[in-house]
Amino acid sequence: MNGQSLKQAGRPARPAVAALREIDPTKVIYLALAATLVIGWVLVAVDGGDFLTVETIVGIQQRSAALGIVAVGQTLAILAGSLDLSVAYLISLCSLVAAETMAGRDGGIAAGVAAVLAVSALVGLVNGMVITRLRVHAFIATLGTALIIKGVVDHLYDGPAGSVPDSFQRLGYDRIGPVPVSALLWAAVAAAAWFLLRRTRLGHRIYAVGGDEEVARLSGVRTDRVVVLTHVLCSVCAGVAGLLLAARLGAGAPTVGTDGGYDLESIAAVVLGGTALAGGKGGVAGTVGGVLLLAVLDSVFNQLEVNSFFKDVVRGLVIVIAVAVYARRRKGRQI
Amino acid sequence: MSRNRPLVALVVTSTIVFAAGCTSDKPPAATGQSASASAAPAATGAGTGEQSKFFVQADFDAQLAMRTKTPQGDASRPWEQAIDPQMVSTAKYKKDGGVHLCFSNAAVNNPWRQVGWKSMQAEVALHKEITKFTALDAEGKDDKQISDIAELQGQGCDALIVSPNTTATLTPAVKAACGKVPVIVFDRGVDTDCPVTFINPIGGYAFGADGAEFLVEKVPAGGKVLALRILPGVDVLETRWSAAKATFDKSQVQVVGVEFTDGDAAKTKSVVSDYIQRHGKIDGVWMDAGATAVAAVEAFEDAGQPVPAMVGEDQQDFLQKWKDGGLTAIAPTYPTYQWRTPVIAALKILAGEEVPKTWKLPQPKITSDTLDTYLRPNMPPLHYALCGCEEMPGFPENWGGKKS
Amino acid sequence: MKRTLPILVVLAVLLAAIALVNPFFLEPAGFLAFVKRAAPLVILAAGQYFVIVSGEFDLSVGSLVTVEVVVAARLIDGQESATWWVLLLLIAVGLLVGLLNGVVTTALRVPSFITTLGMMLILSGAVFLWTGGAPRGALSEAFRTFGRGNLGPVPWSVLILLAAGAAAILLMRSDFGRRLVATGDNERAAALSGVRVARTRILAFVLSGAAAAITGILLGGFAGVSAQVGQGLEFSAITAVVLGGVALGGGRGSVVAAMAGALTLEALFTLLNLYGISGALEFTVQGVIIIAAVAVGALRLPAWLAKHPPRKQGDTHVA
Amino acid sequence: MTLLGMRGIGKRFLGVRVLSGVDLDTAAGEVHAVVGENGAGKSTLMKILAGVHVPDEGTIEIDGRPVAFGHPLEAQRAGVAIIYQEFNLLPDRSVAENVFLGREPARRGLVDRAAMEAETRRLLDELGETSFGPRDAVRRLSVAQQQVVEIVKALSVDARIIVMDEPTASLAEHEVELLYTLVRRLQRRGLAVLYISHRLREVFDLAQRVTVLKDGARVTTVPTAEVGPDELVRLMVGRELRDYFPPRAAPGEIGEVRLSVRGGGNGRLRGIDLDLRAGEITGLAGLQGSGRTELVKALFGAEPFAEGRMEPRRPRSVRDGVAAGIGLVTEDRKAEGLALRQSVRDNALLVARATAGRQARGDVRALLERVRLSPPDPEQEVRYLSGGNQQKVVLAKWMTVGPAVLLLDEPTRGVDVGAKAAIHDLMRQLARDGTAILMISSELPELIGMSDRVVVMRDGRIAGELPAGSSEEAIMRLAASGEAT
Repeated sequence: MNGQSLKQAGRPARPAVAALREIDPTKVIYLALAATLVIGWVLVAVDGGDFLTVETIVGIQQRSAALGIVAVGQTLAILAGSLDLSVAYLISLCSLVAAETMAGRDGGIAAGVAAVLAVSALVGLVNGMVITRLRVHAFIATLGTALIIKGVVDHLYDGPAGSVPDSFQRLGYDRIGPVPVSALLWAAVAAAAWFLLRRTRLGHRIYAVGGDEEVARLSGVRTDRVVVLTHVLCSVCAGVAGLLLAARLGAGAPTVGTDGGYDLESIAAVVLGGTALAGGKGGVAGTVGGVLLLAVLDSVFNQLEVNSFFKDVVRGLVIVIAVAVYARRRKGRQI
Repeated sequence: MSRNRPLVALVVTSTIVFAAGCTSDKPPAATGQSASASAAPAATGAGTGEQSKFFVQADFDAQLAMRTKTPQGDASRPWEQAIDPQMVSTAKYKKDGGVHLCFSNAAVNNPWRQVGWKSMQAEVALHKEITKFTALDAEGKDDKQISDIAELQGQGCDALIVSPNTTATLTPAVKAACGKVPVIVFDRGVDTDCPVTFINPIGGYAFGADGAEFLVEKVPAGGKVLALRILPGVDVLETRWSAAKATFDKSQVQVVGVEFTDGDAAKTKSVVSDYIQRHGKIDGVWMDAGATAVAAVEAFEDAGQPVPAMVGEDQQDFLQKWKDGGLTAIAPTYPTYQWRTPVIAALKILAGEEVPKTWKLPQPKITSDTLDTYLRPNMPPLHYALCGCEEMPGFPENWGGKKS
Repeated sequence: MKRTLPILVVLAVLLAAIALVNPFFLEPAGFLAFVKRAAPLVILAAGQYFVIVSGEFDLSVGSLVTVEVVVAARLIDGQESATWWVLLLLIAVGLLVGLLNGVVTTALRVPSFITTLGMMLILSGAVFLWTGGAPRGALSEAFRTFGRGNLGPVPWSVLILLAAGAAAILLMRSDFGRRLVATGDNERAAALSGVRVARTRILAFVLSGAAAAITGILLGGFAGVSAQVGQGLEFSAITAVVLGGVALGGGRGSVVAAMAGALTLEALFTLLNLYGISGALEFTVQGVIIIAAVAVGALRLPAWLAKHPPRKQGDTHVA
Repeated sequence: MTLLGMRGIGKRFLGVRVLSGVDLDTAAGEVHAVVGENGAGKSTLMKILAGVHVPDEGTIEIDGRPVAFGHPLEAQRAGVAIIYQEFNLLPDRSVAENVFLGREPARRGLVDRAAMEAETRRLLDELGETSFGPRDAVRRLSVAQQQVVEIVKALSVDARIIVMDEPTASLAEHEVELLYTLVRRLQRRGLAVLYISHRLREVFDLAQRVTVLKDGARVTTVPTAEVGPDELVRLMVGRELRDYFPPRAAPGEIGEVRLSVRGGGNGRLRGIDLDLRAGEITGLAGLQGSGRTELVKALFGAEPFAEGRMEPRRPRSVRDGVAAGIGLVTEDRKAEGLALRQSVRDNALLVARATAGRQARGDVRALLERVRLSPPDPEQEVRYLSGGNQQKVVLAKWMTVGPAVLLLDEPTRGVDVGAKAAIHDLMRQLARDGTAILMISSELPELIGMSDRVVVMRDGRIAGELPAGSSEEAIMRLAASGEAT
């Protein structure tokens, strides 16, 4: 699936025709998003409904906030040439840690947030260490971590536990006009990640490591450090999502992460946003678009009361088709 | 391996610290529904492990008592019956003209919910006065159901039916909705009494006890019982097991194992075969849901052993097996006909008729005597017999059955 | 062979540990029961191996297995007569899905991780769209024999496993096998040597699809109709293959090791069950062991890593 | 004064000694060549200097102060920069981002793109490079341009010691000239340049001193003024290598036409007329980008002709080409020639297995002996072989199907002197056995020494043809200006 970019490096520039065919995935995804909105609006109107009500707009944002935050983290991991399958269980864990620590006390909020950040960062550290020090493929490493967390959570919890104070629930329910606080939180996280990738050294190095780890290493980048840091950030994003969900649910839930399918869906959203699964290419802007697209689709289906099985079929098609479109850029590489 | 120990240790310990450490100052669980977590205390009882945090003696006693009470109403329409109802006035919700009924569904991701969902749609179709029926499927996601409920409030529903995905976590959303429309909750409950009525059958304790008592009666003293559970951490299932456990602990039977099957038939069969191998003979099998009952039965057949006393559920494939194999069995039920009741309740409420605050539906169990009345060979294997849908238009095709 | 050895050792140890607790395991009947149980996963892993060694992933096998069983139940609907053509149809479905995965991945250049992830969603959605949410119909006795019945003392599934295993080994010894590995190792070099890279990869996916079909047939036979029979199998299969020392990213590892990996995984489940580790903590142990096993595999050549630091196919990359 | 001093450097991999007791020192403003056969330890020595490997024994001193590098970063900080043979650039990032990778200039912790690009621009100007800018994506650059980026990268560290590992390996003649001027400019700036090359001409053109390594040990260090090429070769291989090239084909040995093109053309090529004859080695010369590689790929069917006639047939795909009895030894062994993690046997049989089906296997070991693979162990993984041996495996790969026409693109690039001779003999042997051979080489002495005639390309056309033994100048003139003598 990759290793090609590396070989490209030594080869002369490709003919201009290929250059013309290049597509900027970020543009594509936002075009697709716009198109979906229009089509959705029409379909719902035909169905006799009203698509763009405040409720639906808020709904779209509410539904996408948690996934959005996870996906931003996942973007970092994937850009660095890694990926994280443990986010779903980590989210469950974090929602519980938050709710348990707060235990309904306003005073507990600070402690709860701190605890979540600590736990998630720790898990990210473990992921990163296993991948870099023990040289375990990220797929297996994070799958293993996922199982470990699952076991611990299932062992300790028999269902929703703990509770977050009403003041904290506002994070999940309040909104400024049509914009929920949760959406703002997502926006903040995304902006931070964008800034990180664009303006900081770590950001540049994440692209480098994802583009070609060996090149980065020989250029003096401490690649292992970058990978570990990236995983910490990715896990912390999952932690934040866990906090958000705890606020939404008013309690911690041992299955909220997996029910949400945040692991594979976040990866799907990232790739849908045009980030190359092999790493080194793409960015947060695309991911945000990808998440929104999925959310809008969801919302349209909701309005039309399409059953969930049909939704899955469409989701699957959308993801594959989108990536197929992006893949046209890599044309001319094959022999 | 050794290289990883520290890592795991980190994760595990940190979790335990955060979990246990923080629950210590949390007040003990108040109601039966709210859960509090803590590191597991030491095992007790006859191989049945520690009692679940969900176990609430009062509810347990109440449910067991309910089983013997005669429900009010037409016995031929159990979904309209109620066990000692405390009626509440709904005059303030009275409304004329067409009804826009809304439903926030937790999921349709298993056969039980499929059967129920179809029954509910059929029920809606029965009532001309329902001009619009809007249903959103949360696909088993708490977060989605919360926004679904919020979204429905914007669609001018006259009444909102909620089948919560989980208990504690949906309470805030339901509370919010109560302010705007009359809310009817069924199947799982929520930690608030703001809904006009909460509809469900007697409940998990009764379900669990029905099966356990049957085994205690059929299995000779000292006999070996294997308990199969789907998965930990689901309140409904927890109550079933905790009731069974309470029953077993009082009895002479020996519970040789409590295993989780993830509702996976293959795993169930493997687990049961392992136990047959290890113990030579198993005298009874209890399970908290019937999905894998047939697989368990087959494990005995394949091992060339007589099928012992079995607890199943009202799924066709099990009833069929029961009939064909002349098993010693019982099928406690968690009737899917409860999906009809909320629609009826909603219409009552909007008509200003009073309804029970907590609407307890009867929860029959299928025994060898009643087996034939429930067994319907023309229905799909995972159809639930107590759908109360036999008389409805579109039966059996809409429920996946064949005309016969 | 030298790459196959470690996993065989681990397997032997686990089997010994099982036998220790459960002597019946040593009797033919006991052992056969174990193999019978493991057969579906082993076959699935063999299929997954072809895809992984060619440098790709197949995440769709889990839902494909579910599809196979649900489709079988609805089409057979209890009539013995329907068994045989349905069996053929099921295999065809498996081949077709594999073909689709392969074509989309090679012709449209969609990373197989995404192709098969999409396929996973599409399949699970489509099949229940078709049956209206829950499985209907029933399997015939003839159908169930393959997963459940015995030929004399030997379970059918064990015989099928032996056949499939032998076929897989021969296939990897054949020209196709060598071309497949070469493709996974260096696509360009293979192509410039006249290997039809795309066709080779497609064939790998087709084999994986076929394996999923057989797995479905065996599982359906073993345990009957269920809506979630295939759940999570894709991860088990990939884990098994990797446990066998096959590198994600392609180009190295043997099919024997992959199948041994699957047996090891199954033995692990059995063992955890026997030692009665709490239902939940089982996963934790599993996770640790998987990471550990793969880590040990990777740690065998630190000096080598120093000499040739991992390139793109290196361990920290998704191939 | 000595800028760099390496003393008694020793290194083992998997217990195998690759370096022992190597001394090397160089002064500011010196170009110091390091030569030796592949496997002599040149690259390992340089990687130790660059902090990629940690030596088991020995010390490194810079300005007389002892240093120890655990990571390339530390070497950089100490002023050591290395330009690897296979470029270390990220195709999808801009020139500036590549130049400052790992050392991004920052203001208040934030990357200062403006400064980054300005500085890159400055360095490019300094090297008189205007054909591309700091913001261009490296993917778009030609090989030569990419090398300039590598050099800028090295300069940007203010390196005082620059290691160049086979810098001309992928350059055309005129680009080599550019490189020369660059190196001399660096030298004037008072940098020390460690120059690794197989091409002795460059060593004598550029270096003041040369250190010869053999089997991981230093043979000697001498001023280039005091040795001659033959002497140097003897020091490297430890034997006289008179008669560098095998004898050309006698007129009688050249047989009928095995492949002929008339008016062949595609996106990159126009009006190609070419005949390849049995028993003849045809040299293909031309500047980088003149279309040499494109031509062989077109003949082979990898990037087929869109127009023109071709006998026996015009291949539309690689398989067509192979079926038509054509074989191609590609320019980039590692990327296009071999499945590195497979065994010698699997690589040698790859073509046969891909195209010929069951027959055409033969005895692998015999084949390996025929190509003089040493040791001829079929089970060895090819990535552990030296460049020379790897190239021999690539040749073996094609010999299994006995092609009528064999196209060789830079067959001896990065191959040590000993293996080079072996490959040359093998080529001539194949020709004698009736194979028609077309050989691309940027190394004119080799091209002239091997070819029975030289075809010169320019701008995707065939500029002309020169007889055996033509002068380098004649070839260059034709290649550069299209004028024949």
